Amino acid sequence: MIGKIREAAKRMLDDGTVRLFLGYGKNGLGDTVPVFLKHKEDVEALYWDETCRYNLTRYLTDRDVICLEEGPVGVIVKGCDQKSLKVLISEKQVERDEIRIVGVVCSGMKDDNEEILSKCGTCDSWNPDETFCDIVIGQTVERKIEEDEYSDVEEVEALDPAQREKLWGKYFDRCLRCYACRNVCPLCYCKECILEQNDPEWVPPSASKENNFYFHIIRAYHLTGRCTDCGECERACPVGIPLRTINRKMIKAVKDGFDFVAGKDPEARSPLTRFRRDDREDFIT
Amino acid sequence: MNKRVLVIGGGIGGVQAGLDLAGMGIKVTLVEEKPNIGGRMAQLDKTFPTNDCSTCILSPKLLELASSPDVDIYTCASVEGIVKTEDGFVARIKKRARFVDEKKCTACGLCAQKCPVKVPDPFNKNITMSKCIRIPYAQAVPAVYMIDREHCLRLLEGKCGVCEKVCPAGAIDYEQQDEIKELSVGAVIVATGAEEFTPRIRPEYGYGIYENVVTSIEYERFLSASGPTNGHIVRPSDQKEPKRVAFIQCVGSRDVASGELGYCSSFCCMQATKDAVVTCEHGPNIRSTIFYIDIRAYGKDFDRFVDRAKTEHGVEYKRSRISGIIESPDTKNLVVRYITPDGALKDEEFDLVVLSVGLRMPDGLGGLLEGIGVKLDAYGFCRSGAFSPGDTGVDGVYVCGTVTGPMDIPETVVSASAAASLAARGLVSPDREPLGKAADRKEPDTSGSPIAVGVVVCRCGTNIASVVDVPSVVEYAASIPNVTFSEELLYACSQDSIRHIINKIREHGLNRVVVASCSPRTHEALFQKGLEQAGLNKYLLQMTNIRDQCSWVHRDTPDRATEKAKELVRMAVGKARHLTPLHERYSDVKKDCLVIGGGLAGMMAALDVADNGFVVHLIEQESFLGGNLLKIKSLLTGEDVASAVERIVKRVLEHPKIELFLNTDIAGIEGYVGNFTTKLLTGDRETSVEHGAVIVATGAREHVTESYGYRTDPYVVTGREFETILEKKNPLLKYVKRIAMIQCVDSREGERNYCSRVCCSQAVKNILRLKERYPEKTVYVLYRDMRTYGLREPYYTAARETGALFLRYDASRKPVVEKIEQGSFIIDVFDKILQETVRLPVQLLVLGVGIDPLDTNDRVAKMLKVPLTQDGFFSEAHVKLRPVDFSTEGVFVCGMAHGPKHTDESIAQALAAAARALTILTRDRIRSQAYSASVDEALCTGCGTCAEVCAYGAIEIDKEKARVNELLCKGCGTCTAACFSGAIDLSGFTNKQIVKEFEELFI
Amino acid sequence: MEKKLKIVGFLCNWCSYAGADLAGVSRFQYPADIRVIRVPCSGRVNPLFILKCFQEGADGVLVSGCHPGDCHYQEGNYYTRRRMMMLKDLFCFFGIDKRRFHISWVSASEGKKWADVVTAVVEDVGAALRGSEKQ
Amino acid sequence: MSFGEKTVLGKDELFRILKSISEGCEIIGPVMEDGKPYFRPVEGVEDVAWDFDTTVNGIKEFFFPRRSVLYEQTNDGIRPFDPETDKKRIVLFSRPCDARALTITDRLFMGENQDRVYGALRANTVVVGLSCEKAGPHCFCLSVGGSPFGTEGMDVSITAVGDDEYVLDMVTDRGKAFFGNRGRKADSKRLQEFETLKKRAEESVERTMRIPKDLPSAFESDYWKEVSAACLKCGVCTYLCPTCHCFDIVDEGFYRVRCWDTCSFDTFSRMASGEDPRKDKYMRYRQRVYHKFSYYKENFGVYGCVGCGRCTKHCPVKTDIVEIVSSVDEKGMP
Amino acid sequence: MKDSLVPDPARIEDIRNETPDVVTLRLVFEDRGKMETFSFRAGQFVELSVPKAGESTFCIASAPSDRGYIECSVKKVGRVTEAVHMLEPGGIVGIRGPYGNFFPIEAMKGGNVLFIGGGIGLVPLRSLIREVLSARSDFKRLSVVYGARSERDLVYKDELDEWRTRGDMEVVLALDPGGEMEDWKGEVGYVPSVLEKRTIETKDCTAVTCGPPVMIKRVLGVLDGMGFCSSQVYTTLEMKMKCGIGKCGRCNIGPLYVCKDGPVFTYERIKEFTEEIF
Repeated sequence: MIGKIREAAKRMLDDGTVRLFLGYGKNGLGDTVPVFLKHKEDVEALYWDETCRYNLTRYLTDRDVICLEEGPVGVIVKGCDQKSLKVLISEKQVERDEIRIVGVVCSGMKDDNEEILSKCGTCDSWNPDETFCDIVIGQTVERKIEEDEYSDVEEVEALDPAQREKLWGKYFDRCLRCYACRNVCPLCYCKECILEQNDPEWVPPSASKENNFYFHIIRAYHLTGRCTDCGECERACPVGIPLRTINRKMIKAVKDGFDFVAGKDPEARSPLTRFRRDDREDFIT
Repeated sequence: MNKRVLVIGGGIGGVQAGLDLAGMGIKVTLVEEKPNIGGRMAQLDKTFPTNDCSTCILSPKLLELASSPDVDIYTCASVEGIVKTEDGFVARIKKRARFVDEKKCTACGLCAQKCPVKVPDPFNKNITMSKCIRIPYAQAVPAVYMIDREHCLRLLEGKCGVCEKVCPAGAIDYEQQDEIKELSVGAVIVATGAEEFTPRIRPEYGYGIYENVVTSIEYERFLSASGPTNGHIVRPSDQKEPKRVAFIQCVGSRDVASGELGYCSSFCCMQATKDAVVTCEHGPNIRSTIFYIDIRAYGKDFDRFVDRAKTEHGVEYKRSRISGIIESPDTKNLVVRYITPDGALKDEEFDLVVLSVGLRMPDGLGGLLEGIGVKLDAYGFCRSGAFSPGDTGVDGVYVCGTVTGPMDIPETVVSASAAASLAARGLVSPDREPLGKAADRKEPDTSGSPIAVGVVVCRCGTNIASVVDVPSVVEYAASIPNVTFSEELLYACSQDSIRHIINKIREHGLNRVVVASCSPRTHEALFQKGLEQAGLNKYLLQMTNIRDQCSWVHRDTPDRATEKAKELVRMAVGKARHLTPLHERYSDVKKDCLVIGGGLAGMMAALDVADNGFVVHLIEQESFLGGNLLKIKSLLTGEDVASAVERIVKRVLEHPKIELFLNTDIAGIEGYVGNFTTKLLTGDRETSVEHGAVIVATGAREHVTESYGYRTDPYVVTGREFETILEKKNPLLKYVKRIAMIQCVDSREGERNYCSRVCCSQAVKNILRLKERYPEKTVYVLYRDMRTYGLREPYYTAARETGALFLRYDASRKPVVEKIEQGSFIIDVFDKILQETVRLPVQLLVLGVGIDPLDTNDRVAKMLKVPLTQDGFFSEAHVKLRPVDFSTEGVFVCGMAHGPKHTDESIAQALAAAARALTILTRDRIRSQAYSASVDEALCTGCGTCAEVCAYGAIEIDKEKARVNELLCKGCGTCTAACFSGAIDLSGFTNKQIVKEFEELFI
Repeated sequence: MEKKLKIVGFLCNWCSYAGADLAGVSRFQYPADIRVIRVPCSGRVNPLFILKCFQEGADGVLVSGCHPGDCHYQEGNYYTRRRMMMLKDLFCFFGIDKRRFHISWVSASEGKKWADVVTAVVEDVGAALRGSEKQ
Repeated sequence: MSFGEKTVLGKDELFRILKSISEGCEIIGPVMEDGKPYFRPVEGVEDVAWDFDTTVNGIKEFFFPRRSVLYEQTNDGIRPFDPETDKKRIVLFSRPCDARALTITDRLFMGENQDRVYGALRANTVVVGLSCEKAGPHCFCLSVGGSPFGTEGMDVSITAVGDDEYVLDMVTDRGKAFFGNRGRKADSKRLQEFETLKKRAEESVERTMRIPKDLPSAFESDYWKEVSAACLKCGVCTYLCPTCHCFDIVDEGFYRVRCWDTCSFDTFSRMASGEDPRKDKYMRYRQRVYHKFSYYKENFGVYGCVGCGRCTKHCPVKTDIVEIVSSVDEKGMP
Repeated sequence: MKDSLVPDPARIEDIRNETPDVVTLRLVFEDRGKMETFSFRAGQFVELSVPKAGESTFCIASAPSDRGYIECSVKKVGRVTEAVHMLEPGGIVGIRGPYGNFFPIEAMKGGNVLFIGGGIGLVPLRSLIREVLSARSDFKRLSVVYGARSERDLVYKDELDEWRTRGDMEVVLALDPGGEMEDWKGEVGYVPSVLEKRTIETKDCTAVTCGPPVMIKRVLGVLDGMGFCSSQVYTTLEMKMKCGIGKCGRCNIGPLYVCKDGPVFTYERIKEFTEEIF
């Protein structure tokens, strides 16, 4: 696998198909890190294993690192990352022909305790979409997909409002407002986040439980109908806030309310930019 | 051709005609006998059926007219004579001296304060005293004082001269003389109006004898917050609040006995209902009773208004004939003696009696009109033919308003617009020179000045001030940071107030203005204009609504209403601080007009626009023109319909400016005022037309009933079918001896709780035609109220005289028809007079079924983005003063699409809609609104979310940035709420402005 | 109502604001706890406004627009409906009392309905606050 | 601070003592939350974990809170908010690196223009440290002047010496005053054992940071662009860092609030005019490194780093400051 | 204990509009004693705060010799400054300070002083100029080169006139190309270019400059070219600051804290960190 990835990267960098290649490498501690390769000689730095959890599509909109206008960029995507990429394309942040997509078949990523990530269990796209990627590396995996029951979401929904407020209060009290969740999110590509604007200031920057409530509502709302549950936010959170549960709440709401799942179609826009005349009305006073 | 039009009369009719003409770029001279324009409407308290404040809705129009550069207003003036010339007329205008220089007077009121001579105040119907130098009322336009020459000591005796001494403006001029001016004009519109009947000639009502008997117009003044009692209802004899108020209807109207006033005055039923409701609102203990013959609630939503008066306000309606009113000398209470429908004589005591007086033509007008060949009818009205409303028979002279017969405000406005369109012929053309645009005003740059907010708190007479503690709001406003000036005004919308505000803006260097008064929806434009005149950008105004949404709805908690008003003011200031000057954009006007519907209204509108020289695209779904009219044979007034229709259709077909699309549907309408593109579908062929305005004349249809066995029995027919039977001399008539006409079938109840307006007249017409030929036949008319309003009343009288039997029934006890066999029925109906059920054997049932809106209205409404009423008819922008406009600019309505109406009314409306459309088509460019989305490119990621939600296609993504086409942007702001980055914002309603507005609430 | 509430109402200009005006014209009485912000269309109501209101201390928020199909701007209220549906869902999920946030459709002809809506909202918000005080 | 002052206690006894001296105090100590150790205010000594890996947070936030209201701006003027210092506080089981970090931030906050909030919280808090028996995989305290057995910043140091026994070291007079004379005097055997453990602990520190002698020379090197490429510009490293002290002062309504801020953020040094002297990611990353390893040393004589390794451990993309700083000489010099 | 982060309330005695987006506030501490003991040197700054908006850094625009009040000139650029622009006379603001170092006026004595300012950058120079003028005889030749985008963007117009007409100093005013109206009598050109065209005696001359970063950068270059030694040239730098007392960690340029070690620097001192300044 890794050989093929290196080979693909090398070829692209060599023939000038891409001027930069985004992949996974290792740091001195042996931890997996994102790497940005400019020369074909560097491809030995590429690695592939079940710790390649990062969603590299996040860097496609990182204006400090990549300027897509300057030439095509190669990127390794897993099936799940590919969904983010489709949203990025639908939202005109990435043009399909500005990138070369190296899809890599994934058989589930593992956390630091060597356990398969929960998102991978219900993942329906271990095999990247061949029609979407430029190359797909790896043997197609056949497996039974576990039905996503949203049990995490339902567990919270089963609580009464006061318990829910207490539960989230506990987590948001912990939140440092380090913005790792936002900054790691491939869909948080705004040039200046609304949270950083101070005139008007939508949420004070200080980390208090109350302020953090509003911060997390805004984060979740802005991802509504867009989030593909790549889980990066939860992974990045240093204080263990179950951010995926929040995102998945909205994914479920969007699925139930608008019969929409984000990340399937690079043409599809968020359901909040669409409507049906007979949308639900039961919440209207 | 002389391009000036003379409008005689400055009531709402004259004002509307003047506005429309000016809107078409035609110069107007308006002559008004009184010292102010506004006419009778200015004296009214509220208007039915919405209870809008009369002054509030009228004032903006008056100001608009007065500030139009194309309009000269002569007040205190009269037209002494008109002479026809080769290209128009020459009018001799007498301008009576005011003895006050109009240009100098600032209406400060010092003169009246110091004037020693007290005289009865004519504006308040002489109820109160005024001074010899006076202004009719606070909001009067023009706001100029006048000396009453009949009482002035200086003028009469050379003494006094106080006013001259105190006038700071040096405006008093005792030497002023009456002037005669000769004016050449191209056309004349007569809008002189009628006057109210003087009940003195009916002594049995005791008017002028008993103190506590007043006329309806006097009563309006009592109700008015700006009236003699500041809106407190008191009776004249003891200034105490009456507990029982009686309204006597038809005083001077429908009065065959007195000879001349055999007609109905049209509006009094509703006026009394409104006054009764307002009376009840004044106090929980006041009871209102209306004595009436028929309740003529024939207009849009009138029946619902009457229902509400009964059920919500407890207004009592007593059908009766009044035999007399007697005063109890000690209490000055009044005993109304009346005869009930069953013939009983009853007495009932009241504290106050209001006589609903009708309209009559004043003497003396005839001379002027007849001088140029205009014929008047027996009542002195200048009646036009049913197919030519507004026409006087003399080319170039047109009439509108109550001078043509009694009518209410919207009909007056319609007739005025119609007259304007007639008068405009030959004076406008699609390719005329652009009219002199008002020179682009240089606004001073206030961007560097510190924020200086002026706060004006309106008392609205007592409308606000009786609930909200206005002085404390003013005081509070002064304490808000950046407020450098605050004050209260009695009526912020009056012309003197506007001028006052302008002065204060200049004096205090204000650069933001907050007006706490009524709804910005109705008054924003007025105050904006004031700001403009003061040299400020008009978007530096922020209004807040402390009346409709505060004082009126928190009557019982004045403290909290006051607190709310303060917070609303603070919020408004919060937003005002962040207002920035905005500027409108311009777009070219496409000169064609689209008329939807080839019925009578559509054809007439099309002809009128085309006659004025503009191309019309006339769309009709059917393969023929004429609509409902094809099924009508003759009119109540006798005109032959068939020949008239033939004439009209021929004209349409032959008109070079009319492009006719038969068998054509509208597939879609895009664009905006001045700039529409409509896709037409004729069979499979799709065409598209571009146009600047749209007139909706889609019409309506006869109701299809399932009541009384209609459709199952050939002897059950509708009124319209009966008309054909009569016309065709159907053999059926030979067999039928006894005919029953049942009115209000399926109408005025349940879902169809509206009056179809035409059915009573249709019944009367059918009776007259029937009896003409078959006087022997028995006719029963089972009715709820006979609504032969206005000049239709004499026909009703005539129908009664034919021997037809009129039996009234209640909605709760409808006639019950028993079918014996085909062509034989027994009707059980409760006779109110006999107080028992009578059985009527008849052979033919004629049903007054009324009119339904079209099912397709909904589709058309959606395409045009215009609303429908609850009944499904098109809903105009304002029931009183914008009767053919929609809120959506550039779209107009006429005919039965708007609601049921008679032929002449449809035509008048068609002409009115044409006139309104012409006010757009005659312009070369129109201004679009200033509120528009704009993009902060530094923040924009080009994601296109905004473009996705824009309904107008106004946003496109160009080079990774969103770009807004300001001409397409309607300023809804949906994009701004969709943007995650806060990159797109809406001027006038920016994120920051809105946040700053509500933030003030939490300080 | 013993406790004075601060409820912010975002009303579209064409329907709900007009409806609120009509309530005034018709003199339908309702509690004085609402403060209205006029916006062109309910579609203008940035969900952030609602959050900001709560954050600043609003007891309740009401967003009111034209009935579906009646939007003066064709479809602004349809987007509003979706946005507010999601936002309200999110509030619920986080345990924020949903009685503090209301969405209504009030047309220009529904003066009575406006008065009823405000009365109901004031009631609901009051109940929500009493509930949280108890806790 | 001499050998002679060390005493020895059994675990139960130590627990009892801790329990009794913390009576009436606010207790801050390590607890497990959702499987991870954090320093949190706790109800009682019994809630505190005795054996725990490097906590997610340090003890910084109890002296330099994430958010503190400085004062309220009322119509009548300015009403300063006092930190709640009426209650004594005790921090239990601070690791040496975290305690040492206090001595580093003390230099900034307690020097000229002493910080009122920090000063007050520092004054009312006794820090009881717990030596590290074994370093974690990310630790490199020895490279920056610390030690797993260090006592800097502590008032009392506790070291487990096996057999459920603990060596107590009264580091400061305050610690002594607070604890009193407790336990048996440590005998030489125990002291020797202590030294052995200390050596073993120090040897367990696997990582070494080689801090370049002349960091300023590398300032304009492209190296910073390369090493910061993957950085997410989030605040994980700085917010979890025991020595990072940057803050913002903002108004929340009428409250003036001091809250954490970090040089990683886009807005950190951006001025209202839009000018930003450190507008690119690499500049801010470089600022972080230089602040810690050059400027702080220059200004305060110590590195702004205690080698706890949290920044590497918790970095969502595993940016390793040890590697980056250590490689400057090799890769980063112009 | 007095909290360094808690300001002293000061009342706005007067507000003057300098340009469409610059106002000058005259401030007097509410506490009289504070006013009397408040002393500062030209070049120092204060932290000025407005309730509900926040705190920002402003150079003191008045001179130490102006007793009984201090003045700050504020350009509208963001939330705090907009709030400042909304203030009215009588309003209360918070003041902390004075902070930072100052222009070494003593060292300038006996020599020539060249002031080079751009836009709002004249503010700290004004303080210094007023101070210098209050002891005019201690200095030799005084020259001011000051430029702005357009005539209306020149701050302290009245004072500029006064300086120009007093006869013992040279004042050169320049407008950016395109910003001049027909009746403009001064120079047209960007400040560095205008400066470059002049002949200036560098001996015994101290040059002091403040303005937008790009202007400062070019002016420093021009002065260099003219033969000024980098220790003869002073500039005062703007950086985002929060605390003003060297703690919040954002205003450093290299190891130097602009708030503590600056804002006044010799060119010599900051030379190596120019990447972080301009």
